[in-house]
Amino acid sequence: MTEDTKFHHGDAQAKKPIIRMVDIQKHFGSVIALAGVSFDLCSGECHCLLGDNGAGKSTFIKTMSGVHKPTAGEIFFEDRPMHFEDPRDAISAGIATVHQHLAMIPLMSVSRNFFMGNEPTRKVGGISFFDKKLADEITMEEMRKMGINLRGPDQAVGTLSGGERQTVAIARAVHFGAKILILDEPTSALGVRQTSNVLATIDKVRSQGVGVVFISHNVRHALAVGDRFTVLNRGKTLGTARRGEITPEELQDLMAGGQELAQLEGSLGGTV
Amino acid sequence: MTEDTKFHHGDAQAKKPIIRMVDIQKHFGSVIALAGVSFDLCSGECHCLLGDNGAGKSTFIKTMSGVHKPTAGEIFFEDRPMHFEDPRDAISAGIATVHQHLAMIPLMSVSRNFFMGNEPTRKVGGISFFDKKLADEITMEEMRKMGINLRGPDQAVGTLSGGERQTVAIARAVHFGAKILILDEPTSALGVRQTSNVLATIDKVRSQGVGVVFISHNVRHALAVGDRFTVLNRGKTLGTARRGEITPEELQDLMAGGQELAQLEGSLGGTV
Amino acid sequence: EGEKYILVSHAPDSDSWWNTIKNGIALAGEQMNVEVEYRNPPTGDLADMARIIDQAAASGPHGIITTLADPDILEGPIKAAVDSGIDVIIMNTGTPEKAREVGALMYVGQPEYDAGLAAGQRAKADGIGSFLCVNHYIVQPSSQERCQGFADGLGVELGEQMIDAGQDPAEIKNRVLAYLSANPDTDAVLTLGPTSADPTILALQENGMAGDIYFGTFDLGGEIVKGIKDGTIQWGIDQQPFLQAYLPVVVMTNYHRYGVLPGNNINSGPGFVTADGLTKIEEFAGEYR
Amino acid sequence: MSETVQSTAGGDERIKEISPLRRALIRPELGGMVGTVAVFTFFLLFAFDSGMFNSQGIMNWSIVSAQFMIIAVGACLLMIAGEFDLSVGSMIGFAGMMIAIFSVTLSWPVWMAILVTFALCVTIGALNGYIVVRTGLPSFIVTLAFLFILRGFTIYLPQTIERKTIIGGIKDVAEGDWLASIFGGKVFQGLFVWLGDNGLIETFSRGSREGQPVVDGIPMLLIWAIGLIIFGHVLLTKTKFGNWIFAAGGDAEAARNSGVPVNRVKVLMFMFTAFCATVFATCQVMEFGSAGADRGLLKEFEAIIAVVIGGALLTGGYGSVLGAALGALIFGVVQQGLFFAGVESSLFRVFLGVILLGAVILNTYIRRIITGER
Amino acid sequence: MSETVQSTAGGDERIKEISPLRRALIRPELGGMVGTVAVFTFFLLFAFDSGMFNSQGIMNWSIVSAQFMIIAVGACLLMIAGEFDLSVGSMIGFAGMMIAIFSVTLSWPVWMAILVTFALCVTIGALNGYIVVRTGLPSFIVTLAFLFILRGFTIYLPQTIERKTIIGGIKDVAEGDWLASIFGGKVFQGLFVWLGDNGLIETFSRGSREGQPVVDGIPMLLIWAIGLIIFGHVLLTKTKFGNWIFAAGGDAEAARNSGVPVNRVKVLMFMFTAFCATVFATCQVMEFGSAGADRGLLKEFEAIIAVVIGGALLTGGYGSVLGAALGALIFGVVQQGLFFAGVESSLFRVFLGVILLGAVILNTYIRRIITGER
Ligand SMILES: Nc1ncnc2c1ncn2[C@@H]1O[C@H](COP(=O)(O)OP(=O)(O)OP(=O)(O)O)[C@@H](O)[C@H]1O
Ligand SMILES: Nc1ncnc2c1ncn2[C@@H]1O[C@H](COP(=O)(O)OP(=O)(O)OP(=O)(O)O)[C@@H](O)[C@H]1O
Ligand SMILES: [Mg+2]
Ligand SMILES: [Mg+2]
Repeated sequence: MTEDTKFHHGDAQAKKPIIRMVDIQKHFGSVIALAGVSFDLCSGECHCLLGDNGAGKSTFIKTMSGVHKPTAGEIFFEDRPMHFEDPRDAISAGIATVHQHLAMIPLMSVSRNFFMGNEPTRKVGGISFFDKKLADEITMEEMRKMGINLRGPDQAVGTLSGGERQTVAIARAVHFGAKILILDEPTSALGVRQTSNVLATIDKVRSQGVGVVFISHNVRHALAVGDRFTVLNRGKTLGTARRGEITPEELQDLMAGGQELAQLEGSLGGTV
Repeated sequence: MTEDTKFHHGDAQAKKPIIRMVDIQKHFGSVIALAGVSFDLCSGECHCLLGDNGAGKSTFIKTMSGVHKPTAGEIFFEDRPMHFEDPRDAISAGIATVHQHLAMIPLMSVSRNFFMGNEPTRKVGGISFFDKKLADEITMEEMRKMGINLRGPDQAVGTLSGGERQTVAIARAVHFGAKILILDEPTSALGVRQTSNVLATIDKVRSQGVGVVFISHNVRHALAVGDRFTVLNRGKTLGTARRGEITPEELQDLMAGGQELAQLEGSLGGTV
Repeated sequence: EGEKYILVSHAPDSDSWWNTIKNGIALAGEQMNVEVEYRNPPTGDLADMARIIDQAAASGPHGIITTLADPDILEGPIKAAVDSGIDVIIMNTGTPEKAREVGALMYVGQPEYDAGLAAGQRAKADGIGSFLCVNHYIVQPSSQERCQGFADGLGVELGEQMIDAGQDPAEIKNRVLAYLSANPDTDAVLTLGPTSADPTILALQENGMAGDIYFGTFDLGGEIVKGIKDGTIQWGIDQQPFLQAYLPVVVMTNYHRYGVLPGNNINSGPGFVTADGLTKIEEFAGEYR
Repeated sequence: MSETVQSTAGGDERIKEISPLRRALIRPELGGMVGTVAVFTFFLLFAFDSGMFNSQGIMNWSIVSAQFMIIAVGACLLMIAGEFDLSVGSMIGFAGMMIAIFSVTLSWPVWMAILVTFALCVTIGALNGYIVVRTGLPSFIVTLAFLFILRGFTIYLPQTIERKTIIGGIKDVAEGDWLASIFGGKVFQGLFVWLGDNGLIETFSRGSREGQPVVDGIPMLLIWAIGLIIFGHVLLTKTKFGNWIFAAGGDAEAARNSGVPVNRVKVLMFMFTAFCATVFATCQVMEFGSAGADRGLLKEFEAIIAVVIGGALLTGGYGSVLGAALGALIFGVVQQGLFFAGVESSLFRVFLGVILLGAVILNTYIRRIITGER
Repeated sequence: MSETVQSTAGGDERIKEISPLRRALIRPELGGMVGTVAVFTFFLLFAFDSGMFNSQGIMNWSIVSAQFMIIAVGACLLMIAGEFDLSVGSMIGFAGMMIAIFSVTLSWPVWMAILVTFALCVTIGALNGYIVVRTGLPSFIVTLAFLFILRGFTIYLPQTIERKTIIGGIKDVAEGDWLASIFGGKVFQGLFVWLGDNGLIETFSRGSREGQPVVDGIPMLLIWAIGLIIFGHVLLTKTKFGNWIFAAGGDAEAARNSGVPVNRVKVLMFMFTAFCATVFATCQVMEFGSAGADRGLLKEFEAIIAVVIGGALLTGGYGSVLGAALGALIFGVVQQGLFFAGVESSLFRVFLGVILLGAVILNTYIRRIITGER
């Protein structure tokens, strides 16, 4: 791929990044999913990760959230090298992730899902119990803040709509005071109203100082909230651009891996 | 909801519709998923079905493709009343569907998936056998036409990328000479390149005289290929508009069920 | 020297009574200096047992010692073994007549029905008119013959007096308790071996009928011997499994070495073991007794 | 295909009404509760005067039910965590045999035999779990393999060491052992003597124990059952870990991504199941004084059946310990009740099958209402 | 999380190389093939002169393997269709008992007894399947219920009718019956006499059959096994219906949406499994002349084990009939071979468990390579 002039490779940042990932590689058996990707994220910014299907976006953020261990490469979290053994480590370091395939359990109630892996406890006679009352209250409260009225905290997640579930997942991540919020295609299954809700939430969260990693196939969604844009292609980065330095058309071209798009562009007004 | 002037209710069509669905209702236990939806489709047109999450789009097309039996309402196929007992009936009537959650079986080979439910047979001594050679040839040929090079017809679908799977599903539907092709959010998980491929395919199929029902949450995708747009909201139709009679902003407003969108519109250039 | 004999039983792996048999052939093998093997169908499926006899025959031993749990099934394989030149002795279940029919050299054991009948007659003489037969292995035909024989000996219908007790000791115990409390006028209890006898002893201790109700059992075991000693059990029918395993090996070895063979079948049981003269039995119960 | 309710402020015109009574009733245990009531009604009508409901009769089916409960609690938590264990029955046989070999053959003190056996069996449970989580194989296959392996050793070891497959004499060596009495003893004996003396419960009218109360104490088995049920129930519904159990069984991948240590949860539940099986075996060995190679046959199925009757979902993520306990109660009462009622005993299996089918269909119906699943 | 290969014209730099040999080898049956070779090598080395490989010995393990094959074919197709059947063993007992009751107790002609039994058992299979597809319950539970129900009747019926649990005398009534000989007879007897006369196989040395060959024909059981394997293999790989079986087990919902009559496929496979069980039972009854309540115990597990050793996926959608047949062969050879090798028989289960675990881990590894699944 030719290097785009507007793209910078590992250029010095004004702010100090909270997480810096250097030359991450990940192999699955005979498949090389990531062939050396570098990436950083500052607090209060929304960094979009874009790219074709199978480019390695989900794999990359999974190494960031402790699901996969990278085959090679280093992760610096607040400038200290970090090794996440499992998602718990990443979560307790302050990295919250809303995975592409939702991390919600349909048969469990909303409040149990909300606190899954992070249950509030209350000591009774030296033994710590799950503080269900507190959990229920917080859940109802947080969901109300997000504009969702539950029938009750005991409602099973399986009875929520896709958009509502997405919202629960994001609300959960925000509630636990994440420093980094990773969203893997959060809008792909959502209606326009839900989508604009999610985008607004990203905006809100960012302004609270959280660093957001946002993955999308929709150029317009990315441009709406992104501060920087990193494009992956076939396991490698094509580079990083800043907001305003790149046009939607250029970005889209890069997302398609530089390959020709089918002839329909006219009616789409330039971007898909 | 107020009725938009550009919206027509069951207005007379120039062409004769191949399928006409009148006042379809569908209840699931205590949930009323469809509260009376009417819809028609002519050959050679692309009719978009739009609407919020949970509006009933998938449920509606499932009654069309024989997965669900409507609780009330009538279906006229080529002007004859039709009762689909199961998907087989709909398929043999010429209605091919690519469901939102893919109708592909990961562990099976591409060619077996391609012909699933529609296997070519060859008589040997009075007994009909699955004609694997023919199936393999056709599969390779059709996939090549769609621009996908398989390792071989025996490759398991599980090893294909999401975009490739989507393409197999569409190629299959087209191959079996469907009169109606239903696509339920075919682009939601796809990259820009794959998306434009799918849109181009819809265009091609339509020009071959097939009627296409296209469901999407993306206004721009809908506008790119749609001839007519029907918007569902909470189990009811808000009406139908023709291409050119409605602006993207108006359509998006309807898709959101007329409710306020979160404040981000500016940067999105009007449409999400 | 070094002749090879294979003993095939019909018992599932877990049936502990057969252990004495294993010890019996092992000892005989040692003493006679011959090679012995014990085989059984793991689940007690008689059809599997037929295959094992075939298999045993194919491995070309000098002799096969086997039970005749169901003549219908086992006749064929046994006859084939005999015809291919392998000597067969029938042990444990079966009858002398059947043994002759299949071409076996002899029969060593205790005809089950007769044993039951004898026990029934003895009980009748002791004034018993009704009983409970605790059958822990109901799918095995010989277990039924014992109960049936006992009923016939008493001269009563078997009917519902035989219960399918299962093999779990707690369940056996509680089923016995349940039966006795639903039918409090039962005169006697008959158990078919240690598996059902041990929990039954506990059941009777618990409901206070121990020593009060008439209690007979087939086959010996550690707890049974203790029960006989302390008067809970009136008698145990000893078929002396040790002999059933030991004697055939000895007989066959001598037959093969010197051509000598007893002229008659050997009835290793039934012998009634009562509280008199228990010391030796106590010492070796479950191992050689 | 999985969205339901469009929740906007206020009601939703697209939901038909559900009566509050119906909503109050629908809970995982409902099937078990209905079943329990039905079963007791049935036997009160048809076997009332068979002695099933006098103190002795009650003790009778209570003990059988308690046995089922002990293994059902383990199986229940494991099933909710998304796995199951077919080696429970073999584990029971194996544990009993180990205790017997250690204490009788090797003459270790009984408390030591018991503790070492617990350690050993829980380790085997952990191994089961480790293989399942590491290889990702279905637990059906892995534990089926252990069903055979453990049973094989249970027959082979005593056979080789002691030349017999029943090892007795444990009562004698266990005499006065502090740990043995926790598994094999009885409690509240004084109370029952008092009750008997005051004519509140029947006393023996004949035999060696004439005048003593027919029920002379509560066996430790019952105490263990109640203890394990309470422990399991609290663990599942009141603790953090309980949430993890549900999560691990509901969707292991999602739970893992949310920071739930799924593998640890599953392995621990395999260990707990093994623990319950060992408790069962120890109680049995201490009560009967012997260990046999045939102990515990088919118990794995009985545990699973009790749990499923009690409303748990075979595929994990849903169920309740109380339900499983009720399932075990139903199972025990039906089994003993048929004897009291004088039904031909070989028909017991037929009843069992029919009850299982009926219960599970009822439970499915209830669950669908609760979860809105379709 | 499920995309793999970015297929563009030409190669893909993101895929490491896989050698063509390795690619040619990886097929569902590979595990079974490797296992078969290993097992035969083992026994050729350690039990060669035990008679295992003389004509009688070969016939012995062939018959045992053929038995496993008959039920494994049914279980295999059913498992690929996404279900399994725990009632196979009870069905075997039940079918045999029904034939005995009809022909001996009720004195029907044997062919009629057999036909009615087939009809009855296949109907029960259909009922199993119907309940599974209608209620959506896991087949584990439904067929577990039938395991108990059928076994209960198998004990209860003869007990009530004939007052015993074994009914014999079928050989006498089956004498000369045309249908009976299709299940219980032998073929190619002439050939074996010729072989015996020419000293190519051993002959009996004494007794009434002196001079006759020790193996006097191929039992119909073997013919049935081979016939069913061919039928199953052709059905699965060469017909339309076979594609539906894979589809139904791979993803029932997706298959249904594509127009595959999933419910019909599943019910038919339950019926086929019942058919295979009945073939097994009929061959057994005709060969041995009696039916017993203990027939077929644990055969359901043995069938499932053979199928799983043969490389099928317990959760459906993947497997092969040839693999299952090899699994059955391995199972049969190991079982009989251990006897030939003189291994302590209680250790058989330990071996079985270990082989099962080993095979299934190997198969998983192979399958992952084939399907690119992770
Ligand atoms: N099988 C079912 N049982 C009960 N309710 C159902 C079922 N299928 C759909 N519903 C409900 O019907 C309503 C419409 O669902 P549907 O899937 O048709 O929405 P949709 O318009 O396709 O939404 P999306 O854009 O999120 O795909 C929802 O409330 C949903 O929960
Ligand atoms: N666990 C795994 N084992 C083997 N290969 C994997 C695994 N996970 C991902 N891959 C492969 O790695 C590559 C990158 O996948 P990834 O899911 O990261 O893509 P993506 O950029 O998220 O695509 P999409 O936009 O479709 O979500 C793909 O070829 C995929 O098949
Ligand atoms: Mg992704
Ligand atoms: Mg939908």
